[in-house]
Amino acid sequence: MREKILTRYFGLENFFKIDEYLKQGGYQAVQKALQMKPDEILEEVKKANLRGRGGAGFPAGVKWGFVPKVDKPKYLCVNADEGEPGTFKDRYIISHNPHLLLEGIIITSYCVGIHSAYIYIRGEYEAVALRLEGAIAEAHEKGFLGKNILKSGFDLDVVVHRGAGAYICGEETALLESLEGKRGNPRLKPPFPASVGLFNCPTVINNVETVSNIPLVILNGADWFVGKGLPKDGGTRIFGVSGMVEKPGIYELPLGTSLKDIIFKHAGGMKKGKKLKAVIPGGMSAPVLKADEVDIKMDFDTLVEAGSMLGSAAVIVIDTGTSMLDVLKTVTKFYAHESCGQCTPCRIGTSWINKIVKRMAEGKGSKKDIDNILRLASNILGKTLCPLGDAAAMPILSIAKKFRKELEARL
Amino acid sequence: MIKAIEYFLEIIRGVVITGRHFFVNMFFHTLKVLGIKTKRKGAVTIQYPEEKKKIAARHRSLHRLVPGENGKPRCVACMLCATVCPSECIYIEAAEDPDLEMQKYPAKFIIDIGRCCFCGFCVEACPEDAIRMDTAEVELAEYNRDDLVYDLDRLLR
Amino acid sequence: MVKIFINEMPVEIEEGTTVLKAAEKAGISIPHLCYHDAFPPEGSCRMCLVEIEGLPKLELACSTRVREGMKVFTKSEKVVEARKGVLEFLLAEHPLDCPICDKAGDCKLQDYYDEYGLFESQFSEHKEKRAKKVKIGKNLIHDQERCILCRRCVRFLREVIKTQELGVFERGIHSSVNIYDLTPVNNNYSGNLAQICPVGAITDLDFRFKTRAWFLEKGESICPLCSRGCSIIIEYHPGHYRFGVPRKVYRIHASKNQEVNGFWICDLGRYGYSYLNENRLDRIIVNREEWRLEPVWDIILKFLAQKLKRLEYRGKTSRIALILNSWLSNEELFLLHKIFKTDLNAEKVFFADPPQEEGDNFLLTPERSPNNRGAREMGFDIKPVHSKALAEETDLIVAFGSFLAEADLKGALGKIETKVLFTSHVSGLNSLFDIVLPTPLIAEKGGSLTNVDGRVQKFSAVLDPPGDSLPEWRMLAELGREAGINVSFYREFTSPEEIFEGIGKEISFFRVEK
Amino acid sequence: MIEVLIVFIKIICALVWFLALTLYLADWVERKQSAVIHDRIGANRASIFGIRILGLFQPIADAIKMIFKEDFVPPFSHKFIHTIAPFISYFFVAVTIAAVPFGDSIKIGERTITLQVLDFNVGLLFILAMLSLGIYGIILSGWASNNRYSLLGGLRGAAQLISYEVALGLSLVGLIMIYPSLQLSSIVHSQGELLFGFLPKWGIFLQPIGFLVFYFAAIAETKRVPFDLPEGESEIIGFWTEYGGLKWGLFMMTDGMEIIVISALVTTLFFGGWQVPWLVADGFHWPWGGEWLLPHWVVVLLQVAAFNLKVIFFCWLQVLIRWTYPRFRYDQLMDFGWKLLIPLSLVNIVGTGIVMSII
Repeated sequence: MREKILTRYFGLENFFKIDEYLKQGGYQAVQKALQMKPDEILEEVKKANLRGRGGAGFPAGVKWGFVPKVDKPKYLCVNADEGEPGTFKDRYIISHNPHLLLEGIIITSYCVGIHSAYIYIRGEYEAVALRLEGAIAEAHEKGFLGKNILKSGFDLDVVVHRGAGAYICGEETALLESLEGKRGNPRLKPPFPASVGLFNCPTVINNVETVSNIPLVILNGADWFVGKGLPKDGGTRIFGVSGMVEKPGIYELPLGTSLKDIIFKHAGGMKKGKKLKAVIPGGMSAPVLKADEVDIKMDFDTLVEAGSMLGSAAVIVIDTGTSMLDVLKTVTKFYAHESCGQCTPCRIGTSWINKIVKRMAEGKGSKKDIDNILRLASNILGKTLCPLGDAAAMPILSIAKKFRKELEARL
Repeated sequence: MIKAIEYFLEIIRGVVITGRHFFVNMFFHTLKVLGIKTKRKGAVTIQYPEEKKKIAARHRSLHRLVPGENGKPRCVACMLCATVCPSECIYIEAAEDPDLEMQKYPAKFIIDIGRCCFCGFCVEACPEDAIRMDTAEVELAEYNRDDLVYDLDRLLR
Repeated sequence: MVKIFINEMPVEIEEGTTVLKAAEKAGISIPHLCYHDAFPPEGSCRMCLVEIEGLPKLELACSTRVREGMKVFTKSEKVVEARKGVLEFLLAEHPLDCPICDKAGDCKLQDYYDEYGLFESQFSEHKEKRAKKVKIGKNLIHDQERCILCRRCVRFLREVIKTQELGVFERGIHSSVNIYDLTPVNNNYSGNLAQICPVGAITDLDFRFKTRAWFLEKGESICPLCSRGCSIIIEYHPGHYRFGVPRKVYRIHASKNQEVNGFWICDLGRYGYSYLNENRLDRIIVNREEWRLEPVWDIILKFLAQKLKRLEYRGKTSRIALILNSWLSNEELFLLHKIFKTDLNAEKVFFADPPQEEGDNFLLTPERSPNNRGAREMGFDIKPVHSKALAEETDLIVAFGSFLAEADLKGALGKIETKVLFTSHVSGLNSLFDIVLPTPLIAEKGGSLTNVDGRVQKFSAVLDPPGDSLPEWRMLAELGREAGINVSFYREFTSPEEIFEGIGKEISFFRVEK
Repeated sequence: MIEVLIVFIKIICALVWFLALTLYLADWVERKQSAVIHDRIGANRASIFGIRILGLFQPIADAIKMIFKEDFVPPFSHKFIHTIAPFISYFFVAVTIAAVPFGDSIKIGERTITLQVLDFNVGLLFILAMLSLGIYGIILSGWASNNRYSLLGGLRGAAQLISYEVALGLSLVGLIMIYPSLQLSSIVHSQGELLFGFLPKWGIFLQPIGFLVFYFAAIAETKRVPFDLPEGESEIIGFWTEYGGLKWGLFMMTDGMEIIVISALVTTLFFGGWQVPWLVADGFHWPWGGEWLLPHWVVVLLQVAAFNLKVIFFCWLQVLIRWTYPRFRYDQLMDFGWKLLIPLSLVNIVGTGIVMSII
């Protein structure tokens, strides 16, 4: 059962243009939503069990419900800072179907009572950003954005903000800091952004994919949406498969699809002559799975039980020809480079581990070094200000634990 | 009574022992005066200014400041020696080192040998191995107390 | 009030307090580097992690607020392990040159290592190389290698002074604190940066390498350099007799005083301590040889009392002139008022204070003397020295302090028969007066001062006064007794506290509510 | 006139002998002997133009040093007594030598000169009296210093000397009973006789207990280790604490002279004085028959040499004892004197009396 709901029209030419989109029945969800009361929309979203697609999997409806009813401007930030290595779903959504995102933004804003929304897009996505800006301009023209949307009396402005290329700005509070024009450092939580966020105002932060799912929920109803996925976990998921498979790319599949199926059925199996060695199931920050662990359902809870996580659902496939030490080296180098330097364990821990791994790759390592890496990574895990520390520690820990023999062989 | 006899016996023994020392030593002294060479000497004394005993490697003698590669003292003026010194005989004044890599150097380093008790704590405390007590200099008498206050130039060697 | 349990010890604490403060109140110290009472928590050092029952992760004590029934463990195995881990990270990139670091001795990192660390180093890589001597301000040197990026300095400039000269540059392991585009920290509060730095990263050029922290003795006093009356900590070395090194004040730190100066003092007060060290007068000088006075306090006091008595007997007390200043404490001003105004009815009372300068809107006030308000409340009319009025019909002049202009006095003093000066410093004035008596400074005696807001603050002696110096209050009480005009009144004044009680009985402003 | 001259010459000779012996026995020998006992070398640095000869110049150097040291009189002391005390000590020891016979008599031309400054008929009493008077020097020096430690030392000295004075006197009673004379020359002459035809009739053979008591008491009289309670360097520092320079030197010389006086007394009273066994005025008369005749001057020379050798031996013995034993405790000292020496000497007197009455 492979039904595309989000990526249904991705193949169509010029689908990103508003005319083509309207032809396929676009912006109907907005029209429907604007006739509903915000509370009804919130109920519907809550019922749909739409969980955040950014990585943490926090239910979107619950998040919106946290926004206090205060006399302060509220903001929506759409997190399009897709920095996780292996993840590229948001780029596809924005470049193929920007209006779906805009639709979602309008509905969300209407639901929470927001009049300005920001899309924080990754600096490297230049073409994507341009396309998004074009789409916004088109929407303005057609009256879906700006003052008095569809004569409902609801105002909304959407601004595209381009990041400067820091991984940390994908973290919600760092994203806010960056949006405010400051250095992209994460903030101390609590207070959570839902109460004190952008410019000290209540702020909703959602992933592109999450927001893009909203119109589908509104248009088709929560029950239909839940039916597309698991009871606790509504809707489909876009899996971005990369690595040594025949057909890398994005695959929209219901949650709970087996990882084995994703690799061997949908992505066309391993490349010729290559053998599966390991899979990173949810972006680089997810703990690695060994080849004998791939027969697993891909949903939030099952993966957590298996000691990994779904994250951004970016499946990275590693073959036997790739040395895990090189994988480790890439991982540590990435995190050491991207650590913002604010809190101690992440700033020094990642760079320290990177130094050790680099030395090991030069053949100057010892068995003690692997113990050291394990110890240091567990010292980072859970002790940092923002999840970047955990994101760095988890893959390192899993690689060092599961492939210890291989690492030792390379010493 | 027996105790009293023992007491007297001991008294006599004492005289016998000292007397034996006297006669034996006297015999060798006499041989020496007569010019007859023997291996054994009549005394264990060293005739100090002429003959000097070899100072052991671990002996704590006069301090010195070890020079570094550039000839300046290795000392970094951390004042740990002055801190640990039980007789408070070390006085250091630090100054900023013009070298950007270095922190400070001793502008003044004074040891008042007159106060020093040669405990060697300064040597143990030094993190840079910059002060040592291995000069084998033990003749430190002066006619004036102020001459016993040694400064950097005197200590650097 | 909520009840929480810290290490299973019940603590009653106000709602909204952080766990760190609650623990502090209960006498349990939780290590912290980036947290400072003056700023909101930042949570970047990760040293204050504590275990809270029911929470899966360790929480930050500096930002977590107390909840009813919360159970906090500050020394559990998990917590200690976490702290060890954080310390290990900090020390991995921190140069281990404590012996030459100026902060050694009052460095928090050193203390915490002593408490939690003491492990063997596993760090076999090279430490990052960074600039060791960055001059970030007129008095500040920043050692980027020692910096642990607690960002207290950045936050101080951002949140307290609001000049924002410092920022964090680069990211990750290469992060470093630095100044923006060659604009150094040159505000009047830059010295505080060196004080709040928990490690030896920001050091004070004024103190740098002069001595070691553990050689210094310290005591709390009040800054006399403006009328704000900030609480300060004076750190001094008692002197090295054998090497001819005298007692010397090495630095001044701000002391915490929420009502007056918070946690800060200005650079004027911080670096202007040389008056304590230099040019001190330490003996009594008698310039009139024909009087045959031995330079001993008792004899001089008897001589002065005799003079006063004689003038009173002849009814010539109006021929007494008095030059005071606002560096005198409330007690001394009170005694002076009593003796010369009430008892002797002297009319020529002048004030010689250091000239007013510009203040800033934070702590520094335009008046550069500590007790101007006190003098006014005491009933003195603050007039500057009028040399013409001074010179006419004056038999005895008693002057205090070294803020008198030498040139103005030269002509005026010629005709006066007896001239007495109380001063703490050697200056050109000393030859103009017949008797010069050494006095201690604020840091060297006890008493109280009234600051610009009318707040009366007591202080006690930190340093020993040099040589023959005798506190003015003691000398004045003695003089009051010796002069014999109102003996029983002066008899009970044997300490500043007793005098202060005496003031309270007479002037309502100084009355202490009981 | 010539008599006076002769006495004068005798005095000079005696004093020179005394001084030389004091310097070299009490100073050089003591230093050297203690060194040899200790496996050391002893003072050998004093030199004249680089010539050292076993440190024989050391006593001279010591003397020069003491002469040139500051003559310090402490304030608050009694200046006159403080100054006079060492002289009293010195004087009373020095005069004792007048009664000691150095030899028999020498015939020069017509004149017979006794080798003794003055041949007292109460010589023994004179010596004992003079030795007792020496206490004054000690007490006065201790008192005049106005120092508690000095006074303690002086009082201890007085107590000790008075205690041992008794034993000293009593131990000689037996001897006086045997040689019924107080004249030292007569006692020495008596010791020239033979006992059983071959044994010289020396005091040691007739009065062994008397000798022991006398010798111990005499050592105690010299205030030297192990009887140096008045000085007691480790506890009270002694009666001469406040003395320096030549005055202290006088005390030291008194000390040295006392050794010699005691040795001379022991020699004279118990070891035949100048007597050489079997040597009579014209030569040796061996007990197994036969004789070896010698000229008069050789005999005199032998006798004087014998006396000196005996004195030197006893000096040596005293120095050996001094460098062998530790000091007595004060109560032990008193016990030794009062509870051992005095009863022993009394027993000796009674025993001597009984034996004499039987024979």
